[in-house]
Amino acid sequence: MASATLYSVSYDLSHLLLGGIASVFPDPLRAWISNGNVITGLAVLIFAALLLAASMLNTILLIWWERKLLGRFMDRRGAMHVGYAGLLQNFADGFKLFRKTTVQPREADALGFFTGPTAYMVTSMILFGVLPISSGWNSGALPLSLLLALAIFSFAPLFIFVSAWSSNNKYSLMGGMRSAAQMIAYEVPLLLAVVAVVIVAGSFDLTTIVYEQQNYWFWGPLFVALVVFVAGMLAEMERIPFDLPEAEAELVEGWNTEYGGMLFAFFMLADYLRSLIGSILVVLLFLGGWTMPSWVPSAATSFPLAGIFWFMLKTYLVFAVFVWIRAALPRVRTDQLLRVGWNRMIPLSLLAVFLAAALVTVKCVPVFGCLPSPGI
Amino acid sequence: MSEMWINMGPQHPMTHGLWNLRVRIEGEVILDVDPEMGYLHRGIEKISEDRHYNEVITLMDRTCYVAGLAWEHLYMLAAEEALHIRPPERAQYLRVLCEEFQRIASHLMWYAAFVQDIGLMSPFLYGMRDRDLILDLFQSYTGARMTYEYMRAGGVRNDLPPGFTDRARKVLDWLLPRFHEYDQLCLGSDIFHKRCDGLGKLSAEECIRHGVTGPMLRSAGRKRDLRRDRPYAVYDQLDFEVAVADGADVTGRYLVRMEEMRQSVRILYQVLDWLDRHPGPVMADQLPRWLGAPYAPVGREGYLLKRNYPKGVGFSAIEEPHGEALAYVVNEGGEHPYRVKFRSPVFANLAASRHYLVGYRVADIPPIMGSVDVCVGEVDR
Amino acid sequence: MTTPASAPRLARSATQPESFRADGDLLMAGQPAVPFVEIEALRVKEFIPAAKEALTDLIAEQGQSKLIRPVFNWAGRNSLFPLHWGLACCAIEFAAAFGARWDAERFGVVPRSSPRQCDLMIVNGTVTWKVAHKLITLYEQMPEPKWVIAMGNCATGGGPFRTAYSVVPGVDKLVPVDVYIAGCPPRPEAMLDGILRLETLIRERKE
Amino acid sequence: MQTDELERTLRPSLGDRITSVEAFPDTAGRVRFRREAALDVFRSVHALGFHHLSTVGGIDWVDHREVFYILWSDDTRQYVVLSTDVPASDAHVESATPVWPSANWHERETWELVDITFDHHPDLRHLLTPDGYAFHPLLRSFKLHEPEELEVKARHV
Repeated sequence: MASATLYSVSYDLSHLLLGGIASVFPDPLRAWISNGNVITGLAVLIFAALLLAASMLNTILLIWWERKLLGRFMDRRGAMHVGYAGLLQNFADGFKLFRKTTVQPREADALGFFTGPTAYMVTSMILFGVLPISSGWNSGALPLSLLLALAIFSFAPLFIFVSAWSSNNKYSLMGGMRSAAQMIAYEVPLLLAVVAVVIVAGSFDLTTIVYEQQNYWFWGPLFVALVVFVAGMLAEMERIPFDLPEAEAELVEGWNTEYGGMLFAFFMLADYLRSLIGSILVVLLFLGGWTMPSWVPSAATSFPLAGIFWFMLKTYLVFAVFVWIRAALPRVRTDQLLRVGWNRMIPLSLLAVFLAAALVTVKCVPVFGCLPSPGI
Repeated sequence: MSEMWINMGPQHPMTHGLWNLRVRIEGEVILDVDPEMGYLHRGIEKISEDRHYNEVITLMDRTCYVAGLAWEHLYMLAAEEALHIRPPERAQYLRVLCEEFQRIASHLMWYAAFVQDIGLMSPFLYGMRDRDLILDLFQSYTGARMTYEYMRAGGVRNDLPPGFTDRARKVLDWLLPRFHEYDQLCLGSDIFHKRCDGLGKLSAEECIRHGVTGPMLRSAGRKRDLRRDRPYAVYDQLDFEVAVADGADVTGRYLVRMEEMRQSVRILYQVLDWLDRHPGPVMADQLPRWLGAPYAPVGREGYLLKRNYPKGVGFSAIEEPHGEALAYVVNEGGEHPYRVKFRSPVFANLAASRHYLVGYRVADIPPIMGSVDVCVGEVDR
Repeated sequence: MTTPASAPRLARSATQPESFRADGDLLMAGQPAVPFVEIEALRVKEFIPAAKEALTDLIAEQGQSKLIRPVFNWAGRNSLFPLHWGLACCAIEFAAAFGARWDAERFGVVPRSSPRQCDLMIVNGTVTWKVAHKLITLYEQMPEPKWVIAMGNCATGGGPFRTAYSVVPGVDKLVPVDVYIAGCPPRPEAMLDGILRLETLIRERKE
Repeated sequence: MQTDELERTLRPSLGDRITSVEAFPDTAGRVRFRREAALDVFRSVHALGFHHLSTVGGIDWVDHREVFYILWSDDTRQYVVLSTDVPASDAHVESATPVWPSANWHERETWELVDITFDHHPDLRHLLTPDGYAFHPLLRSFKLHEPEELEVKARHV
C-alpha cells in the first residue's frame, strides 16, 4: 500500500504526543514514557477513538442512505429539509433523542431495562475492532477474526430478550421471544455458509480471506453460500422480510416499544451498526473486500486510500440491495420464518459447504479460474 | 406462555382507526376476540334529528370518511324517497360517477393500508399517490378532497366543469395499468401468498348467518351485489360484472377488490360517455322551497310552507365500497327528519370477527383485519 | 435536585470539600474520615436511578448553556416524531401527508407507533369522551419535551359534532395544545404548515 | 314478491300474530307483528328465504317505541321490513339472535341508544357508549345542547 496505514498514523500521533510530554520530565520518567509499550498503548487508544468516530459517522450516513433510497423507491424524496438533501436529519434526530427524558415504566426491571440496550450497542461497536477495512487498516489482525466477529454478532438476541423482558410489556415480550427464536434459527445456516468460505479460503482471518479472492471473488463459485449468508444476515439484522420482532402491524414497535429517548437511540444506532457490519461481512467474504479485479485499470486502484474507497462503495451498494429488498417484499410470519430457516436454509447451507469442498478438491473452475492457494 | 388478554387498540398500528380489538392468546394462537367499539361514536343519528334535510349531508361525508360520496348517495336516495322528490337523470348519472370514483378511491386507500399491514412498504405510497389523482378530480367539481357536500335533495349541487370528462378519462387510462402493477407487487410475491392464502376463512353460509356483506361475501363465491340485484340510480343501464372469487380468505378479498376497481373503471367509461352526450339539468325543478336547495337561503317562511308537506318514509340500500349500506329516513312533517337509521356494512363485518379470527395467530390479525377494510367512522357513527 | 435517601452519599460527599483533610493525619480520633472512604459500593438498584438522575440533571444543566441550547433547540424542532394513530377523517389526510405527493418525511417527520418515542401528538379527528382518558394516558406516556397539534375543527372545538352528547368540544379541554389547524379536514399542506409553525414556535420559545 | 303475496304466505301459519302487512317503498312490504309472537314470526320469515338480517333499529314515537328489522332474501332479491310496537314503559322484545346471529350487535346498539331491552340476548353490553352510560340518546326526550349552554348551566347550579 502506497498510502499510510491507520496504524502508522495513530502510532506517529502517539509518538508525537508522548515525545512532547516526555521532554518536560526528568530522565527516568521520560524513559518510561517514551517506552515503546506506552506509545503503542496510546496508539491503540487513538486508533479506537478514530474507529469509533468513523463507525458512528458511517452508521448515521447509512441511515440517511436508507431513508433516501427508500424514498426514491416509494416515489418520494425522503429527508430534504435539514442540511443539504437532509444529510443532517439524523444528527437532529440523535440530539433530540439525547435530550428527551428517558421514561422507565414503573413495573420495569431497572437493571435489564438499562443494561440491555447499552450492552446491545456496545457489542455491536466491538465488532468494528475485528473487521479490516483496507490492507493495514484494522485494529487487530487476529488469526480467528471471522470467528470472533460472528461470536460477538450472536450476542444480540440475549440482550434484546433481556431488554424486552425487563420492560414488562406484552408486545415487547413477544417481540423479544420472536427475536431470540429467529436469531438462533438463522445462526446455524449463517455459520455454515461462512464455513463454505473458510474451506475455500483456508483461513479464519478476514484479511487472508480477502487476499484469497485475488483471482476471483467468491460470490461466483460460492453463490449458494452467498444466498444463504444474505438471507441469514437479513434475519440477524431484523430487516424486512424478516423484521418480525419489530413487526409494526401487530407488535406496535416490537421489543423497543417501551424505550424512548437515548435508549431508543441506542437501539436504532445498534440496529444500523449491525446492518453496516452485515454489509461489510458480505463484501469481505464474497465481494473481494477492498481489492478490485485485475482488469480494472491500475489508476483506479492506486490512488491514495483507494482500498477504502472501493470498500465503502461496495458496502453501500450491498446495503442498497438490502434496502431494495425492504422496499419490495412483505414480511413473513414467525412460524413460516422458522420453518424456512430449519427446513430450507440448513440443507441449502450444507449444499454450499459440499460445493465448497468440491471446489477445493477440483482447485480450478473453467469459468472462474484457479484458486490461488491449495486451500486447506 | 400461558393465556393472556392483549389490547390491540385504540392506539395500535393495526387498527386503522379508533377501536380496540381485545384478543385472548395462548402463545401466538388466538383463542377469543372481543372488539370494543364506540371510541368514535359521534351520535350522527341523533344530530341528524336536529338538522334540516340538506344539512345532514355534512354529516354523511364524515360518517365514512373514505367513502363520503357513497354515503351521501345512500342518504340522498332515502331522503328523496321520504320527501317524494325525483332527481333528473343527469344527476343520477353524476351520482353514479361519484360513487364509482369513490369506490376506486376507497379501495386504493384499503390497498395502501392493507399492504402496510403485511409489511409491504412501498405500495402504501403508490396507493396514496394514485388515490390523490381521483381526489383531484373530486376537487375539480366538488371543491373538496374528502368532505364534499356535493349531493342535494333533488339532484347535485353543480354540473361538471368543462373538460372534466377528458381529464377523468386520462386518470382512468393511467389507473388501469397501475392495477396490474399492484397485482405484480402482491400476487407475484411468494411471501404474499404465504401470508394471505387460507387466512380469515368465512364461508358464504357463515357470512350470511352473521350478516357479512361486500367483498368479504363475494370472496366466498356468493354473487351478491346490490348494484346488480336491486339496481338503484341508473345501474340497470350500465354494463359491468360482479367481481367474485373463491377461497373466502384474505387473498380472495384482495382479488375481489382489485377486480371491483377494474369494473368501476369500466362503468366510469360508460358514464363519462353518457355525460358527454346528454347535457341537461342537474337539479329537479319543482323543489319544495323550504329545502333551500341548492342556492336559496332557508327563511322562516320556508318552514311555514313545510307544514302541509306529506309525510313519508324513505328506505335505500346501496353497495358501498365496504358492502351493503342501508338508510332509513322517517319524515314526520317536521323541519328535520324524525329518525335516521343507517346500517353500516363494516359494523356487521366486525361483529362477526370472532368467526374469522379465532384459531389463527397474532401475526395473522393485521392481514385479516386489513382485508375487512375497517372504517371506524361508519361503525360508530 | 432531590436525591433519594438511599443514593445520596455520592452527591453529598462531593458537595462537602471542607471535610477533606490532606495534611497527613488521616485517621485520628474525632476527625471525619476522608470522603472517598465514605463512599460505599452502591447496589445496582440504587446506582442506576442515581446515575440516571445525575446524568439527566447534567444534560439539563448543559442544555441551559449558551452553546448547547441552540443545538438542542435545532434538533428538537427539526425532528418531530408524531404519534401514529388515527382518530377520524383527519387521519386520512394525515396519512396522505406522508404519501408521495406531500411527503412529510422531508421535514424529518416520521410517525412512530409507540408514544415513548414521540414528541408530537397530532390529534387528528373527533375526540369522544370514551377515548378521552386514553388520549390523556397516551399524552402522559410521551416523554418530555412534547407538543400537541389539534388538527381540524373537531379537535379544535368539536367541529360539526360539537352539539353531540359524546364529543369533547375541543381537545384543549384535555391536554395543552400548541398549534391549532383549521379545516374539516385540513388539507395535507395545511398539516405540514401546522408542523412548520410548531417549528417556528419552538425556535421562538427557545425551549 | 308483492305485498299481498307476502301476506298470503305468512297469514295462514301466523294468523293474528301479525297485525298487518302493508306496502313499504322499495321492499316486499312491512310486516307488523305482536311482540309476544316475535320468535314465531322470525322463524316463519326466515323459512321464506330471508336469511340475511341487514339491521335492527328502534324508533321512539314518544308514547310507544317501534323496533324494526330489515331482512334480505337472495332468492327474491328483495328486502322486507318487520316491525313491532312496544310500550315505552315496558320496552322489551324477544332477541332475534337465535334465528339470525347477526342481530347481536344491532340489538346491543338499539338497547343502549333507544332503550329497548332484548330478552335472552347472549351479551347485552354497551357497544358504542361507555360502560355505565346512563342515558339513551336516541330517545326524543334526550335533547342536544351547545357545549357552552352546558357549561353555563353547570356554572349556575
